[in-house]
Amino acid sequence: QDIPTIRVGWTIPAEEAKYWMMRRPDAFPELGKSYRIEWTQFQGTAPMVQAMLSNALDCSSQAPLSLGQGVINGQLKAYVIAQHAGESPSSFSVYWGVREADPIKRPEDLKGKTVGVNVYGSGVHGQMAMILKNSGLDPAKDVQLVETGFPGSEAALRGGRVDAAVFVQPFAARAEAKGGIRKLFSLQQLMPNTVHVIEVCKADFADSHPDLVRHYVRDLTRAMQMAMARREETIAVVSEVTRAPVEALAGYLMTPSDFARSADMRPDTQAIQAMLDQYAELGMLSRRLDAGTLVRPDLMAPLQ
Amino acid sequence: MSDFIQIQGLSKRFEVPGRGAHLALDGIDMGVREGEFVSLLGPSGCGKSTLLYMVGGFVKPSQGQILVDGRAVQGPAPERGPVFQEFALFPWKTVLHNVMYGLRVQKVPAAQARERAEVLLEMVGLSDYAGFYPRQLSGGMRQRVAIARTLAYQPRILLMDEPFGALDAHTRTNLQNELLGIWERDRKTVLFVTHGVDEAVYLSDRVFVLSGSPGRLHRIVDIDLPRPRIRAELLTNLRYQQYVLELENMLDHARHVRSAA
Amino acid sequence: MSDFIQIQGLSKRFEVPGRGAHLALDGIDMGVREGEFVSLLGPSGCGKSTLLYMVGGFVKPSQGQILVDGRAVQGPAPERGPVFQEFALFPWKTVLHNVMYGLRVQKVPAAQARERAEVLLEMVGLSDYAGFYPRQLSGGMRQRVAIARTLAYQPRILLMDEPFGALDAHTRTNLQNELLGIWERDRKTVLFVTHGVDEAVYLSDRVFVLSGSPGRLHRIVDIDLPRPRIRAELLTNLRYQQYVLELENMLDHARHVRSAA
Amino acid sequence: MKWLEARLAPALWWSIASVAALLVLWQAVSGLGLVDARLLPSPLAIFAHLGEQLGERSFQFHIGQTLIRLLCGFAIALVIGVALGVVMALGGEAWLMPLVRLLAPIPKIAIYPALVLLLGFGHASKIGLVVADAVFPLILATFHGVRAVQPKLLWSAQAAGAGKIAQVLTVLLPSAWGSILTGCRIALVIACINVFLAEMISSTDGLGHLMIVAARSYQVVDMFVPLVLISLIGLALSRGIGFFRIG
Amino acid sequence: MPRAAGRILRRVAPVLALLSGWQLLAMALDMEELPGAWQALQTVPQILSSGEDVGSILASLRRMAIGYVLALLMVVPLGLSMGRCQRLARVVNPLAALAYPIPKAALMPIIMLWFGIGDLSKILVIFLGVSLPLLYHSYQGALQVDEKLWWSARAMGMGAVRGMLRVVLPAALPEILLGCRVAVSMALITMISSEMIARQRGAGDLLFNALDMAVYTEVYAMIVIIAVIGLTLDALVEWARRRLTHWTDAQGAAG
Ligand SMILES: Nc1ncnc2c1ncn2[C@@H]1O[C@H](COP(=O)(O)OP(=O)(O)OP(=O)(O)O)[C@@H](O)[C@H]1O
Ligand SMILES: Nc1ncnc2c1ncn2[C@@H]1O[C@H](COP(=O)(O)OP(=O)(O)OP(=O)(O)O)[C@@H](O)[C@H]1O
Ligand SMILES: [Mg+2]
Ligand SMILES: [Mg+2]
Repeated sequence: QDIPTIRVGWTIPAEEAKYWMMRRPDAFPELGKSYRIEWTQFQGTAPMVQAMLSNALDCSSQAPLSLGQGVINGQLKAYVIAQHAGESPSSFSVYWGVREADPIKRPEDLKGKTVGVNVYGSGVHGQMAMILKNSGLDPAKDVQLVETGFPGSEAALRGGRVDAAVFVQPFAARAEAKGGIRKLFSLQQLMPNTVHVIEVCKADFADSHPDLVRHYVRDLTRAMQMAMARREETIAVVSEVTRAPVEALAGYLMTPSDFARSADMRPDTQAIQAMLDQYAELGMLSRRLDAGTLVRPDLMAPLQ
Repeated sequence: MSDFIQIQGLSKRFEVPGRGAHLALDGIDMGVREGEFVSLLGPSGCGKSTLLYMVGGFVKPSQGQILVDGRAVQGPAPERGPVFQEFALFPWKTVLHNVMYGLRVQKVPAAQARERAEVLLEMVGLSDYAGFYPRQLSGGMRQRVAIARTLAYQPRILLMDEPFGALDAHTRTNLQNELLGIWERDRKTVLFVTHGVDEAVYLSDRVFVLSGSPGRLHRIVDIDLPRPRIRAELLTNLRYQQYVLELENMLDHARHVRSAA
Repeated sequence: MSDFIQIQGLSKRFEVPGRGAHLALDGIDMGVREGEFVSLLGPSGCGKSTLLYMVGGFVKPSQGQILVDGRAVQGPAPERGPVFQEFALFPWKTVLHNVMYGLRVQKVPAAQARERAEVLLEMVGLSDYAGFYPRQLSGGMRQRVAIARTLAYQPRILLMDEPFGALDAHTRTNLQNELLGIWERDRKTVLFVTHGVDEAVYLSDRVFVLSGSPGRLHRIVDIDLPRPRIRAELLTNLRYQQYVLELENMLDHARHVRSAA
Repeated sequence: MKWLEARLAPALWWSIASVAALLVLWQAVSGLGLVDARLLPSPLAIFAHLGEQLGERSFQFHIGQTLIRLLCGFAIALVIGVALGVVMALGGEAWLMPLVRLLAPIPKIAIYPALVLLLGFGHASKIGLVVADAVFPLILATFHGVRAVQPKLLWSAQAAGAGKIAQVLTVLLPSAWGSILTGCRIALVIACINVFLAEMISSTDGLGHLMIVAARSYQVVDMFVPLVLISLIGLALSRGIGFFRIG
Repeated sequence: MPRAAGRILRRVAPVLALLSGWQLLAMALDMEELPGAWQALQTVPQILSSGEDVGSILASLRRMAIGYVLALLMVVPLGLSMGRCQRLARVVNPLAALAYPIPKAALMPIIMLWFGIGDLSKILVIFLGVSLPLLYHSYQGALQVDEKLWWSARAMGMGAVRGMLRVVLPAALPEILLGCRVAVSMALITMISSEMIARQRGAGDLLFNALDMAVYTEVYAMIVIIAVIGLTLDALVEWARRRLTHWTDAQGAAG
């Protein structure tokens, strides 16, 4: 009866492997038998770092920025064990859109304008700032920032509350279907392989329960393979978890207009390093961080 | 001459949850002339207060009606000023402001209202307590404030419910005399509830005796004593004593009616 | 024999916010013997209620102390039962349950408590109103419930604050007689505040007269009338009349003291 | 002045004592290392940092933004709540009560996106959120307070010739005052929480924003400074309300 | 019978008016963020027919009920004691004034530290939200108790504790029940918002997920469901009030 348990935090969206494990546990022979997972959903990645710090969670999804801040400011010790979603030259890339009719053509044209971000100080906010900086603007002074959240972006843009707004799936697909919005720039402009969601486990937990973590990594990879192989079922699973209607998901999920996923879930440590460096340059991280210290190779996907 | 206050076939029935209706007053017919001083006497619980509330327009009759100066009473009006048995002072106002209240409501300038209130407080012997709050007063003091509060805005009709009940003899006599003085000067119409038979005789033109359970009009006694009345003289006046005796017997009888009902 | 209730150098000072201290009672020394019936007379606001509250243990004296049966009063106790000027009935309880309450608190079985409460309600003439709530009663009825409630749990000392003030003459006489009957049977000690000089003389062994502002003990009068006293007989009794006159004069004088102070 | 002192003095000392006790306890807990300083820093550290920041212009600006939203929201809720409560008690119950019952338990956070689109990202939407939540305790407290008025007090006023409005101002409100103040205390707390939440969810200024930014980068002390501040603001305002007690 | 029909009509009319007002507003604004009443109501059966969703809502309600009852049992006595004991009030008041304005969502990390991320922290948050009106209203209720009622009880030999229970409690009951009424809406609101940051199977989770995914018809359907739950609980409190405080003298201003 005393099955070892991992306490895992998750968020929405873009964690299909986890949704599979939650919703189709029977597809995983070990899960629930030799180990168990206690799932808790969170709003955003930052609370999950705090939950790990207060030892309420063992593993959770993170973004490179939130992980980096947790490590630097919170003295979190953790290993990146897998990567859920990122970008590739052929995938969807997070972008800023403007109204079709507006005379804003290049990032420089945003000078003096109001720009929406999902969350102030988030990773994509950082990358946007980098792009603005590269275009010769001072991201802190030349634009007026407003927090719209991803779901509220489209309405804020169309309603004239902001001049440029950030788009991710599924909201991008929805907005594009309606038309009237033009892509201004995307993160591809900064780097081709931005990492969005990674899986992280606390180091002390992983060091004392390496086998457990390996189980978890293996099942995650298995889940990702199933998710990529059986798209119809994946859409059903995602719809169950996120409550988004199947029709809406079918339009983009696991297609080229979605984020990039790799079947082996191998973390792109170089991209992570690049992002950490950008954040350090912007001052969002107080110092540089070596991504190499954030992995333990024998606990990282893909495992044999 | 038709009566100033006409009470016609007045009944009051209270709904007592779980016990059906409770008939408090039953078919009261009476008239009060303008400028008349009328007392109501009757056993405890016979409906005197209820009757006063209905004349005041605070409580709706179950049956019958009340006309004041020919018009039906629809609700409270400043022409009919009540002094309640429970005083009902505004606890958040000082004594002075309680007394000023009616005048301020009627848009009398503050200075003038204050002046008048001070005169009345002097009259009821509470000048020293103008700044006190009601809860800092004794029972009798509260009663006096309530009297002053009503007198302040000079209603044409006074509805007084045992206004001197909580006072010592001396203060009571003083206030009785003050009340008579005011009445004689302004010729107010007064409906006065009391348990003191001597008080009723001393003050009134007529005394209405009620019997209880349910309250009915038992008898009316004309008090045919010359005015102005001097208390000390009255005490040795035979007619006065006769009235007192007569009313006491009548009240005894009224109680019998009650037990018989 | 030392007194049952000893009041020594008792003063009460109220803090009136914004007006400094208000001296309500000043240096009261008095003793009451066990089983004695004592009345307090005095002008309105002289501190009679306050004195009673302190004997009851509800209010702490500013100075001095009160001993009952040799022990200092620390707080309320069921041996000292109050009847408040404002009745203070529990509004959420019916008349019957108000009266039963003290007994139930003292763990008397319900059936027995109910029986006793019914006897007392009969005595105060409210048997028909057992199921009413206080707000459905007239002023006099409430007062009678309050009396019954305190008598029900048979305190050794009764502290009664104008308990018959709101009653008509007949009911009052009845209750006076009932009270005397109880007192003669159980030999309770009674501290009785009243404004009725005749009532005080009729009921008491001794009358304490207070003068006001601040309240001081003015005089003590022994009422040397034989017991049991029959009201009808007393009225024609010369000694009785003399006492009444004497006390009335004394009260007048006490008021003078007041104005002089 | 005497009156003022009398009102302040004893209560103030007890307040100070109890708050001090709390701080000492907290300091002891964190000083003795009973909790992780990364999660709960010591009050000394927080207050030192707070003192430092209070002098900074930008920090004052954030406090100002929060205070404006808080006070405007509370004031609007107070006026609307008391007015509706009175109307409800004076005969509007049949119409208003069902609406209050329906609307009160709705988590207003959920309609915040709609509020933002209606009122914009500035002060208005946040004030709107505050009002939407804080108004209900005030309506109910006023309503019940007014309903519990002793009938004879009202009768006394009516007999003195007080019109409807005078009755409301001179009898109903004063006698419901205790209840209304209680409603104010609750509404005030709700206002504090909602301002903070709104600033956490979507804002680029205000204490809630400072706290969420700090929280995202695990600057624990920075995170606690706004929290301590909002709680001090709550305390100050609540004492302010207590001051308006009658008698 | 026609009378009963009229009464029902009068109860329903304001609700219908509200719904039509909402519908009209939504039509006038035509924003996705604010669907009409009709669309929202259409989505309600969909939620209620899913066993899982109903289970989530019940899980939330269970947490709420626990928090509510705990607050009732612990905070009302505290509030009443504060009303009777100035000292206690002076000690507790500032602490309460300090503790309440802190948004619990922001404190989640600390709360997680002590109570984990499960039911316990959420129940605690609900408890705090509910205890706010309960504390202040029972305090206020006890403050207003007529001194002489208390004296009467003490003179009967009632101890302080029983006096609280048998005199202060009933005398303060109208005010406490008002607190209960406010607390019902606070309970629902905190029940939902306690699930905002650390989510768990529950009504708030349904609502915030829908919000995150911008499925606004579902958001508003959840709002409707919560409002109906609120209405039901409020009716329960109102029923209790009628039963428990029929003795009050508060026909009051209605006349
Ligand atoms: N709200 C009420 N509900 C039910 N019965 C009531 C109500 N108010 C008064 N009564 C009843 O009406 C009757 C008359 O009451 P009222 O107060 O008029 O008597 P009263 O003559 O003034 O007596 P008292 O001299 O004792 O003041 C009483 O039997 C009382 O029980
Ligand atoms: N809480 C209080 N604060 C300030 N003064 C008070 C307070 N209570 C009573 N007093 C004052 O104490 C004095 C005595 O009051 P008390 O009620 O004992 O008088 P009393 O003799 O019972 O009068 P009455 O016959 O009118 O009932 C009064 O002057 C009153 O103003
Ligand atoms: Mg009466
Ligand atoms: Mg007195």
